[in-house]
Amino acid sequence: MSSQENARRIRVVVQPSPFDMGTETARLLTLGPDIGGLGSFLGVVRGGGGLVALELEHYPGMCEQSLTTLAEDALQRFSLVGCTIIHRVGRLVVGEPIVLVLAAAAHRGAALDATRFLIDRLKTGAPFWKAEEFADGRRVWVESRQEDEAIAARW
Amino acid sequence: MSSQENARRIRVVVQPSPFDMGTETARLLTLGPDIGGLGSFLGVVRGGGGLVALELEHYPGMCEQSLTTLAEDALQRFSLVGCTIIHRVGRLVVGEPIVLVLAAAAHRGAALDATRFLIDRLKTGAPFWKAEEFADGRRVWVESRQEDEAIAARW
Amino acid sequence: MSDSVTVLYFAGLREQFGRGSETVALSADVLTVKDFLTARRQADTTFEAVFSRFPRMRVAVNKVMGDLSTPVHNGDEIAFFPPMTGG
Amino acid sequence: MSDSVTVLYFAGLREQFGRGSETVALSADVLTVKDFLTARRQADTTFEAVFSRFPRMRVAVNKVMGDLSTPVHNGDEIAFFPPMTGG
Repeated sequence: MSSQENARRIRVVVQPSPFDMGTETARLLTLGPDIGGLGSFLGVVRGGGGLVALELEHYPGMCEQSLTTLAEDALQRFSLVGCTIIHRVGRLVVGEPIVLVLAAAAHRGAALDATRFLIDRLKTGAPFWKAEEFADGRRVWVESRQEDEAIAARW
Repeated sequence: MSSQENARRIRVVVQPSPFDMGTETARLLTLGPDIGGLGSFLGVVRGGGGLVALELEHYPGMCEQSLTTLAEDALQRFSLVGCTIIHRVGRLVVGEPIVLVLAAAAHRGAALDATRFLIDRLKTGAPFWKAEEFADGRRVWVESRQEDEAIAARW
Repeated sequence: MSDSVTVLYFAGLREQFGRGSETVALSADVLTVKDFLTARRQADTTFEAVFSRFPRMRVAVNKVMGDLSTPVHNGDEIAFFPPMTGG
Repeated sequence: MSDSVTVLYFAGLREQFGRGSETVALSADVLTVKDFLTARRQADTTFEAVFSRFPRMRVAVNKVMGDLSTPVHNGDEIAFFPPMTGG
Protein backbone atom coordinates (compact mmCIF):
# COMPACT_ATOMS: atom_id res chain seq x y z
CA MET A 1 0.00 0.00 0.00
CA SER A 2 1.34 3.47 -0.79
CA SER A 3 1.95 5.85 2.11
CA GLN A 4 -0.70 8.12 0.62
CA GLU A 5 -3.19 5.27 0.74
CA ASN A 6 -2.08 4.50 4.30
CA ALA A 7 -2.66 8.13 5.27
CA ARG A 8 -6.29 7.81 4.24
CA ARG A 9 -6.73 4.65 6.29
CA ILE A 10 -4.90 5.77 9.42
CA ARG A 11 -5.89 8.49 11.84
CA VAL A 12 -3.56 9.34 14.73
CA VAL A 13 -4.30 12.19 17.12
CA VAL A 14 -2.61 13.33 20.34
CA GLN A 15 -4.57 16.10 22.00
CA PRO A 16 -5.65 17.45 25.41
CA SER A 17 -9.31 17.75 24.41
CA PRO A 18 -11.97 15.02 24.54
CA PHE A 19 -12.99 12.99 21.50
CA ASP A 20 -16.31 11.56 20.42
CA MET A 21 -16.62 7.82 19.85
CA GLY A 22 -19.65 8.16 17.60
CA THR A 23 -17.89 10.64 15.34
CA GLU A 24 -14.71 8.56 15.18
CA THR A 25 -16.65 5.40 14.37
CA ALA A 26 -18.65 7.11 11.65
CA ARG A 27 -15.44 8.49 10.16
CA LEU A 28 -13.92 5.00 9.88
CA LEU A 29 -17.09 3.62 8.31
CA THR A 30 -16.75 6.10 5.44
CA LEU A 31 -13.73 4.05 4.27
CA GLY A 32 -16.11 1.86 2.36
CA PRO A 33 -18.24 -1.23 2.02
CA ASP A 34 -15.43 -3.73 2.75
CA ILE A 35 -15.90 -3.19 6.48
CA GLY A 36 -17.78 -5.97 8.24
CA GLY A 37 -16.62 -5.34 11.77
CA LEU A 38 -15.15 -2.58 13.86
CA GLY A 39 -13.45 -3.26 17.18
CA SER A 40 -12.60 -0.61 19.71
CA PHE A 41 -11.01 -0.05 23.07
CA LEU A 42 -11.59 3.00 25.21
CA GLY A 43 -9.27 3.53 28.17
CA VAL A 44 -10.67 5.49 31.10
CA VAL A 45 -9.13 6.99 34.27
CA ARG A 46 -10.18 4.42 36.87
CA GLY A 47 -10.86 5.62 40.40
CA GLY A 48 -9.91 4.00 43.68
CA GLY A 49 -7.26 4.39 46.39
CA GLY A 50 -7.88 8.11 46.59
CA LEU A 51 -6.91 8.78 42.97
CA VAL A 52 -8.18 12.13 41.74
CA ALA A 53 -6.56 12.54 38.34
CA LEU A 54 -3.82 11.44 35.99
CA GLU A 55 -1.35 13.85 34.46
CA LEU A 56 -0.32 12.58 31.05
CA GLU A 57 3.03 13.75 29.70
CA HIS A 58 4.21 12.97 26.18
CA TYR A 59 7.10 13.51 23.81
CA PRO A 60 5.64 15.65 21.04
CA GLY A 61 6.54 14.53 17.56
CA MET A 62 7.94 11.18 18.63
CA CYS A 63 4.54 10.29 20.02
CA GLU A 64 2.67 10.84 16.78
CA GLN A 65 5.47 9.10 14.90
CA SER A 66 5.35 5.99 17.16
CA LEU A 67 1.57 5.77 16.96
CA THR A 68 1.60 6.12 13.18
CA THR A 69 4.17 3.31 12.89
CA LEU A 70 2.04 1.20 15.23
CA ALA A 71 -1.10 1.87 13.16
CA GLU A 72 0.73 1.01 9.92
CA ASP A 73 1.95 -2.21 11.49
CA ALA A 74 -1.62 -3.14 12.53
CA LEU A 75 -3.00 -2.20 9.11
CA GLN A 76 -0.67 -4.63 7.38
CA ARG A 77 -0.63 -7.39 9.98
CA PHE A 78 -4.44 -7.67 10.22
CA SER A 79 -5.37 -6.50 6.69
CA LEU A 80 -7.40 -3.69 8.18
CA VAL A 81 -9.56 -1.37 6.13
CA GLY A 82 -8.60 1.37 8.54
CA CYS A 83 -7.65 2.22 12.09
CA THR A 84 -7.68 5.15 14.48
CA ILE A 85 -5.62 5.96 17.57
CA ILE A 86 -6.50 8.96 19.72
CA HIS A 87 -4.57 9.65 22.92
CA ARG A 88 -5.22 12.50 25.27
CA VAL A 89 -2.54 14.35 27.24
CA GLY A 90 -2.62 16.73 30.18
CA ARG A 91 -4.65 16.41 33.37
CA LEU A 92 -7.54 13.93 33.21
CA VAL A 93 -9.84 13.31 36.19
CA VAL A 94 -11.34 9.98 37.24
CA GLY A 95 -13.94 8.78 34.72
CA GLU A 96 -12.46 10.67 31.79
CA PRO A 97 -11.47 8.78 28.62
CA ILE A 98 -7.71 8.69 27.98
CA VAL A 99 -7.27 6.67 24.83
CA LEU A 100 -9.34 5.28 21.98
CA VAL A 101 -8.26 2.69 19.45
CA LEU A 102 -10.52 1.59 16.60
CA ALA A 103 -9.84 -1.11 14.02
CA ALA A 104 -12.07 -1.81 11.01
CA ALA A 105 -11.77 -5.04 9.03
CA ALA A 106 -13.76 -7.33 6.78
CA HIS A 107 -14.33 -9.81 9.61
CA ARG A 108 -14.72 -9.63 13.37
CA GLY A 109 -11.69 -11.78 14.20
CA ALA A 110 -9.23 -9.40 12.54
CA ALA A 111 -10.96 -6.30 13.92
CA LEU A 112 -10.82 -7.60 17.51
CA ASP A 113 -7.29 -8.99 17.21
CA ALA A 114 -6.08 -5.65 15.85
CA THR A 115 -7.83 -3.73 18.63
CA ARG A 116 -6.02 -5.77 21.24
CA PHE A 117 -2.71 -5.51 19.40
CA LEU A 118 -3.00 -1.72 19.19
CA ILE A 119 -3.75 -1.16 22.87
CA ASP A 120 -1.26 -3.80 24.09
CA ARG A 121 1.55 -2.25 22.06
CA LEU A 122 0.55 1.34 22.79
CA LYS A 123 0.84 0.78 26.57
CA THR A 124 4.62 0.42 26.54
CA GLY A 125 5.58 1.40 23.00
CA ALA A 126 4.67 5.07 22.67
CA PRO A 127 6.28 7.91 24.66
CA PHE A 128 3.59 8.69 27.22
CA TRP A 129 4.09 8.86 30.98
CA LYS A 130 1.44 9.01 33.66
CA ALA A 131 1.63 10.69 37.06
CA GLU A 132 -1.09 9.86 39.57
CA GLU A 133 -2.54 12.66 41.64
CA PHE A 134 -4.17 11.64 44.93
CA ALA A 135 -6.70 13.34 47.22
CA ASP A 136 -4.06 13.68 49.95
CA GLY A 137 -1.83 15.67 47.61
CA ARG A 138 0.63 12.93 46.69
CA ARG A 139 1.85 12.84 43.11
CA VAL A 140 3.42 9.57 41.92
CA TRP A 141 4.80 8.56 38.55
CA VAL A 142 3.25 5.30 37.37
CA GLU A 143 5.84 2.54 36.95
CA SER A 144 5.54 0.49 33.80
CA ARG A 145 4.11 -2.93 34.64
CA GLN A 146 6.34 -5.87 33.74
CA GLU A 147 3.10 -7.63 32.86
CA ASP A 148 2.30 -4.97 30.24
CA GLU A 149 5.74 -5.30 28.72
CA ALA A 150 5.33 -9.08 28.57
CA ILE A 151 1.90 -8.69 26.95
CA ALA A 152 3.25 -6.27 24.34
CA ALA A 153 6.13 -8.63 23.56
CA ARG A 154 3.75 -11.55 22.91
CA TRP A 155 2.61 -10.04 19.61
CA MET B 1 -25.31 -10.01 42.34
CA SER B 2 -29.06 -9.48 42.64
CA SER B 3 -31.12 -9.46 39.46
CA GLN B 4 -32.02 -5.84 40.22
CA GLU B 5 -28.32 -4.99 40.33
CA ASN B 6 -27.82 -6.93 37.10
CA ALA B 7 -30.60 -4.96 35.46
CA ARG B 8 -28.70 -1.73 36.12
CA ARG B 9 -25.51 -3.16 34.65
CA ILE B 10 -27.02 -4.80 31.58
CA ARG B 11 -28.66 -3.15 28.62
CA VAL B 12 -30.21 -5.31 25.89
CA VAL B 13 -32.09 -3.81 22.97
CA VAL B 14 -33.54 -5.34 19.80
CA GLN B 15 -34.84 -2.65 17.47
CA PRO B 16 -35.15 -1.71 13.78
CA SER B 17 -33.79 1.81 14.32
CA PRO B 18 -30.13 2.88 14.40
CA PHE B 19 -28.20 3.37 17.62
CA ASP B 20 -25.50 5.83 18.59
CA MET B 21 -22.15 4.51 19.78
CA GLY B 22 -21.24 7.70 21.59
CA THR B 23 -24.48 7.69 23.55
CA GLU B 24 -24.18 4.01 24.41
CA THR B 25 -20.59 4.40 25.55
CA ALA B 26 -21.43 7.42 27.71
CA ARG B 27 -24.31 5.49 29.26
CA LEU B 28 -22.00 2.63 30.30
CA LEU B 29 -19.46 5.05 31.74
CA THR B 30 -22.12 6.40 34.14
CA LEU B 31 -21.87 3.03 35.97
CA GLY B 32 -19.04 4.47 37.98
CA PRO B 33 -15.36 4.98 38.65
CA ASP B 34 -14.43 1.25 38.67
CA ILE B 35 -14.28 1.26 34.87
CA GLY B 36 -10.76 1.33 33.46
CA GLY B 37 -11.50 -0.03 30.01
CA LEU B 38 -14.36 -0.43 27.62
CA GLY B 39 -14.24 -2.82 24.68
CA SER B 40 -16.69 -2.81 21.82
CA PHE B 41 -17.56 -4.55 18.61
CA LEU B 42 -19.72 -3.03 15.90
CA GLY B 43 -20.98 -5.35 13.17
CA VAL B 44 -21.71 -3.76 9.81
CA VAL B 45 -23.41 -4.98 6.59
CA ARG B 46 -20.39 -5.69 4.40
CA GLY B 47 -20.75 -5.17 0.66
CA GLY B 48 -19.46 -7.34 -2.16
CA GLY B 49 -20.76 -9.95 -4.60
CA GLY B 50 -23.68 -7.73 -5.52
CA LEU B 51 -25.12 -7.65 -2.00
CA VAL B 52 -27.57 -4.80 -1.53
CA ALA B 53 -29.05 -5.43 1.90
CA LEU B 54 -29.64 -7.90 4.69
CA GLU B 55 -33.08 -8.69 6.02
CA LEU B 56 -32.82 -9.58 9.70
CA GLU B 57 -35.57 -11.74 11.17
CA HIS B 58 -35.82 -12.50 14.88
CA TYR B 59 -37.92 -14.37 17.41
CA PRO B 60 -39.41 -11.63 19.58
CA GLY B 61 -39.24 -12.32 23.27
CA MET B 62 -36.85 -15.23 22.99
CA CYS B 63 -34.31 -12.92 21.42
CA GLU B 64 -34.25 -10.44 24.30
CA GLN B 65 -34.25 -13.35 26.74
CA SER B 66 -31.25 -15.05 25.06
CA LEU B 67 -29.30 -11.81 24.89
CA THR B 68 -30.00 -11.00 28.54
CA THR B 69 -28.81 -14.45 29.60
CA LEU B 70 -25.70 -13.97 27.46
CA ALA B 71 -25.03 -10.57 29.02
CA GLU B 72 -25.48 -11.97 32.54
CA ASP B 73 -23.09 -14.77 31.71
CA ALA B 74 -20.47 -12.27 30.48
CA LEU B 75 -21.00 -10.03 33.51
CA GLN B 76 -20.17 -12.84 35.88
CA ARG B 77 -17.50 -14.59 33.84
CA PHE B 78 -15.41 -11.44 33.24
CA SER B 79 -16.38 -9.48 36.39
CA LEU B 80 -17.71 -6.69 34.20
CA VAL B 81 -18.92 -3.39 35.58
CA GLY B 82 -21.52 -3.41 32.82
CA CYS B 83 -22.32 -4.49 29.30
CA THR B 84 -24.61 -3.57 26.44
CA ILE B 85 -25.97 -5.55 23.49
CA ILE B 86 -27.95 -3.80 20.76
CA HIS B 87 -29.12 -5.74 17.72
CA ARG B 88 -31.06 -4.30 14.84
CA VAL B 89 -33.73 -6.15 12.88
CA GLY B 90 -35.47 -5.55 9.56
CA ARG B 91 -33.87 -4.47 6.29
CA LEU B 92 -30.36 -3.03 6.56
CA VAL B 93 -28.41 -1.84 3.53
CA VAL B 94 -24.66 -2.20 2.93
CA GLY B 95 -22.67 -0.03 5.33
CA GLU B 96 -25.33 0.06 8.03
CA PRO B 97 -24.49 -1.10 11.56
CA ILE B 98 -26.26 -4.32 12.60
CA VAL B 99 -25.04 -5.06 16.08
CA LEU B 100 -23.15 -3.38 18.90
CA VAL B 101 -21.67 -5.05 21.95
CA LEU B 102 -19.93 -3.08 24.68
CA ALA B 103 -18.17 -4.43 27.77
CA ALA B 104 -16.83 -2.26 30.59
CA ALA B 105 -14.37 -3.64 33.14
CA ALA B 106 -11.66 -2.54 35.55
CA HIS B 107 -8.92 -3.67 33.16
CA ARG B 108 -8.48 -3.92 29.41
CA GLY B 109 -7.97 -7.70 29.32
CA ALA B 110 -11.39 -8.46 30.76
CA ALA B 111 -13.11 -5.79 28.66
CA LEU B 112 -11.66 -7.13 25.42
CA ASP B 113 -12.17 -10.80 26.33
CA ALA B 114 -15.81 -10.10 27.19
CA THR B 115 -16.34 -8.18 23.94
CA ARG B 116 -15.15 -11.15 21.94
CA PHE B 117 -17.14 -13.61 24.06
CA LEU B 118 -20.34 -11.60 23.56
CA ILE B 119 -20.08 -11.35 19.78
CA ASP B 120 -18.83 -14.94 19.32
CA ARG B 121 -21.74 -16.32 21.33
CA LEU B 122 -24.31 -13.96 19.88
CA LYS B 123 -23.55 -15.15 16.31
CA THR B 124 -25.02 -18.60 16.81
CA GLY B 125 -26.72 -18.36 20.21
CA ALA B 126 -29.52 -15.84 19.75
CA PRO B 127 -32.55 -16.34 17.49
CA PHE B 128 -31.69 -14.08 14.56
CA TRP B 129 -31.65 -15.09 10.91
CA LYS B 130 -30.24 -13.19 7.96
CA ALA B 131 -31.44 -13.21 4.37
CA GLU B 132 -29.16 -11.64 1.76
CA GLU B 133 -30.70 -9.47 -0.91
CA PHE B 134 -28.70 -9.08 -4.14
CA ALA B 135 -28.75 -6.50 -6.92
CA ASP B 136 -30.02 -9.15 -9.38
CA GLY B 137 -33.07 -9.79 -7.19
CA ARG B 138 -31.91 -13.02 -5.55
CA ARG B 139 -32.77 -13.48 -1.91
CA VAL B 140 -30.77 -16.12 0.00
CA TRP B 141 -30.90 -17.21 3.62
CA VAL B 142 -27.46 -17.10 5.19
CA GLU B 143 -26.33 -20.55 6.36
CA SER B 144 -24.73 -20.65 9.78
CA ARG B 145 -20.98 -21.10 9.43
CA GLN B 146 -19.58 -24.23 11.07
CA GLU B 147 -16.60 -22.03 11.92
CA ASP B 148 -18.83 -19.66 13.90
CA GLU B 149 -20.34 -22.55 15.81
CA ALA B 150 -16.86 -23.87 16.60
CA ILE B 151 -15.74 -20.41 17.75
CA ALA B 152 -18.79 -20.03 20.01
CA ALA B 153 -18.18 -23.47 21.50
CA ARG B 154 -14.57 -22.62 22.39
CA TRP B 155 -15.70 -20.35 25.24
CA MET C 1 -61.42 -27.93 25.24
CA SER C 2 -58.72 -30.28 23.93
CA ASP C 3 -54.99 -29.76 24.47
CA SER C 4 -53.01 -27.74 21.94
CA VAL C 5 -49.71 -25.99 21.37
CA THR C 6 -48.70 -22.92 19.41
CA VAL C 7 -46.12 -23.76 16.74
CA LEU C 8 -43.86 -21.04 15.31
CA TYR C 9 -41.63 -21.18 12.23
CA PHE C 10 -38.81 -18.79 11.44
CA ALA C 11 -36.64 -17.82 8.46
CA GLY C 12 -36.43 -20.46 5.69
CA LEU C 13 -38.81 -22.77 7.56
CA ARG C 14 -41.42 -20.03 7.80
CA GLU C 15 -41.11 -19.35 4.07
CA GLN C 16 -41.35 -23.05 3.17
CA PHE C 17 -44.45 -23.53 5.28
CA GLY C 18 -45.93 -20.30 4.01
CA ARG C 19 -46.91 -19.38 7.54
CA GLY C 20 -45.18 -18.18 10.71
CA SER C 21 -47.45 -19.80 13.28
CA GLU C 22 -50.28 -22.25 13.77
CA THR C 23 -52.19 -23.92 16.58
CA VAL C 24 -51.86 -27.68 16.65
CA ALA C 25 -53.91 -30.15 18.72
CA LEU C 26 -51.88 -32.20 21.15
CA SER C 27 -52.84 -35.85 21.54
CA ALA C 28 -52.31 -37.47 24.93
CA ASP C 29 -49.45 -39.70 23.75
CA VAL C 30 -47.24 -36.74 22.75
CA LEU C 31 -44.84 -36.24 25.65
CA THR C 32 -41.72 -34.84 23.97
CA VAL C 33 -40.57 -32.81 20.96
CA LYS C 34 -39.68 -36.12 19.30
CA ASP C 35 -43.24 -37.43 19.79
CA PHE C 36 -44.63 -34.15 18.49
CA LEU C 37 -42.53 -34.33 15.32
CA THR C 38 -43.50 -37.95 14.70
CA ALA C 39 -47.20 -37.11 15.04
CA ARG C 40 -46.88 -34.09 12.74
CA ARG C 41 -45.07 -36.07 10.07
CA GLN C 42 -47.85 -38.64 10.07
CA ALA C 43 -50.66 -36.07 10.05
CA ASP C 44 -49.22 -33.76 7.38
CA THR C 45 -47.00 -34.89 4.48
CA THR C 46 -45.89 -31.32 3.68
CA PHE C 47 -44.41 -31.27 7.19
CA GLU C 48 -42.13 -34.18 6.34
CA ALA C 49 -41.21 -32.63 2.99
CA VAL C 50 -40.26 -29.28 4.49
CA PHE C 51 -38.41 -30.69 7.47
CA SER C 52 -36.29 -32.98 5.30
CA ARG C 53 -34.86 -29.81 3.74
CA PHE C 54 -33.64 -28.57 7.12
CA PRO C 55 -31.45 -31.34 8.52
CA ARG C 56 -29.90 -28.94 11.07
CA MET C 57 -33.25 -27.65 12.34
CA ARG C 58 -33.34 -26.26 15.88
CA VAL C 59 -36.21 -26.24 18.36
CA ALA C 60 -37.17 -23.96 21.25
CA VAL C 61 -39.94 -24.71 23.72
CA ASN C 62 -41.40 -21.68 25.50
CA LYS C 63 -38.54 -19.53 24.17
CA VAL C 64 -35.82 -21.77 25.59
CA MET C 65 -33.60 -23.90 23.34
CA GLY C 66 -34.56 -27.54 23.50
CA ASP C 67 -33.96 -30.84 21.74
CA LEU C 68 -35.83 -34.01 20.83
CA SER C 69 -36.17 -35.01 24.48
CA THR C 70 -37.66 -31.71 25.69
CA PRO C 71 -41.12 -32.26 27.27
CA VAL C 72 -44.17 -30.78 25.56
CA HIS C 73 -47.28 -29.70 27.46
CA ASN C 74 -50.65 -28.18 26.72
CA GLY C 75 -50.30 -24.47 25.96
CA ASP C 76 -46.60 -24.60 25.11
CA GLU C 77 -45.03 -22.48 22.38
CA ILE C 78 -42.86 -24.70 20.16
CA ALA C 79 -40.62 -22.93 17.66
CA PHE C 80 -38.74 -24.55 14.79
CA PHE C 81 -35.97 -22.75 12.91
CA PRO C 82 -32.67 -23.18 11.04
CA PRO C 83 -29.37 -22.59 12.87
CA MET C 84 -29.22 -18.99 14.06
CA THR C 85 -27.14 -16.43 12.17
CA GLY C 86 -27.08 -13.23 14.20
CA GLY C 87 -24.49 -10.48 14.48
CA MET D 1 30.84 26.60 15.99
CA SER D 2 31.49 23.44 18.00
CA ASP D 3 29.32 20.31 17.78
CA SER D 4 26.37 19.97 20.12
CA VAL D 5 23.23 17.94 20.73
CA THR D 6 19.85 18.78 22.22
CA VAL D 7 19.10 16.62 25.25
CA LEU D 8 15.50 16.10 26.41
CA TYR D 9 14.26 14.64 29.69
CA PHE D 10 10.74 13.38 30.34
CA ALA D 11 8.55 12.44 33.32
CA GLY D 12 10.46 11.55 36.50
CA LEU D 13 13.81 12.29 34.84
CA ARG D 14 12.67 15.76 33.84
CA GLU D 15 11.53 16.45 37.40
CA GLN D 16 14.78 15.15 38.92
CA PHE D 17 16.89 17.28 36.61
CA GLY D 18 14.62 20.25 37.12
CA ARG D 19 14.66 20.90 33.38
CA GLY D 20 13.13 19.37 30.26
CA SER D 21 15.88 20.17 27.79
CA GLU D 22 19.42 21.46 27.44
CA THR D 23 22.05 21.88 24.79
CA VAL D 24 25.23 19.90 25.41
CA ALA D 25 28.56 20.23 23.61
CA LEU D 26 29.64 17.10 21.81
CA SER D 27 33.35 16.24 21.96
CA ALA D 28 34.89 14.45 19.01
CA ASP D 29 35.39 11.15 20.87
CA VAL D 30 31.65 10.72 21.55
CA LEU D 31 30.37 8.32 18.89
CA THR D 32 27.50 6.50 20.61
CA VAL D 33 24.88 6.95 23.32
CA LYS D 34 27.18 4.99 25.63
CA ASP D 35 30.04 7.43 25.00
CA PHE D 36 27.68 10.34 25.54
CA LEU D 37 26.50 8.99 28.91
CA THR D 38 30.07 8.35 30.05
CA ALA D 39 31.10 11.90 29.16
CA ARG D 40 28.07 13.38 30.90
CA ARG D 41 28.66 11.38 34.08
CA GLN D 42 32.23 12.65 34.21
CA ALA D 43 31.28 16.25 33.49
CA ASP D 44 28.32 16.50 35.84
CA THR D 45 27.94 14.58 39.13
CA THR D 46 24.19 15.33 39.39
CA PHE D 47 23.83 13.44 36.11
CA GLU D 48 25.22 10.28 37.70
CA ALA D 49 23.07 10.77 40.82
CA VAL D 50 19.85 11.18 38.86
CA PHE D 51 20.54 8.39 36.37
CA SER D 52 21.30 5.88 39.14
CA ARG D 53 17.69 6.31 40.29
CA PHE D 54 16.39 5.22 36.86
CA PRO D 55 17.93 1.81 36.22
CA ARG D 56 15.39 1.09 33.45
CA MET D 57 15.97 4.37 31.63
CA ARG D 58 15.19 4.45 27.92
CA VAL D 59 16.77 6.54 25.16
CA ALA D 60 15.55 7.87 21.83
CA VAL D 61 17.76 9.53 19.24
CA ASN D 62 15.99 11.86 16.82
CA LYS D 63 12.62 10.55 18.05
CA VAL D 64 13.46 6.88 17.35
CA MET D 65 14.03 4.41 20.18
CA GLY D 66 17.69 3.57 20.56
CA ASP D 67 20.11 1.88 22.92
CA LEU D 68 23.68 2.29 24.19
CA SER D 69 25.10 1.47 20.76
CA THR D 70 23.04 4.04 18.83
CA PRO D 71 25.33 6.55 17.00
CA VAL D 72 25.29 10.18 18.08
CA HIS D 73 25.99 13.07 15.70
CA ASN D 74 26.16 16.83 15.77
CA GLY D 75 22.66 18.32 15.90
CA ASP D 76 20.95 15.18 17.17
CA GLU D 77 18.06 15.23 19.62
CA ILE D 78 18.76 12.73 22.41
CA ALA D 79 15.88 12.00 24.78
CA PHE D 80 16.11 10.14 28.10
CA PHE D 81 13.03 8.86 29.91
CA PRO D 82 11.65 6.10 32.16
CA PRO D 83 9.77 3.15 30.61
CA MET D 84 6.66 4.42 28.85
CA THR D 85 3.24 4.07 30.45
CA GLY D 86 0.60 5.09 27.92
CA GLY D 87 -2.97 4.01 27.46
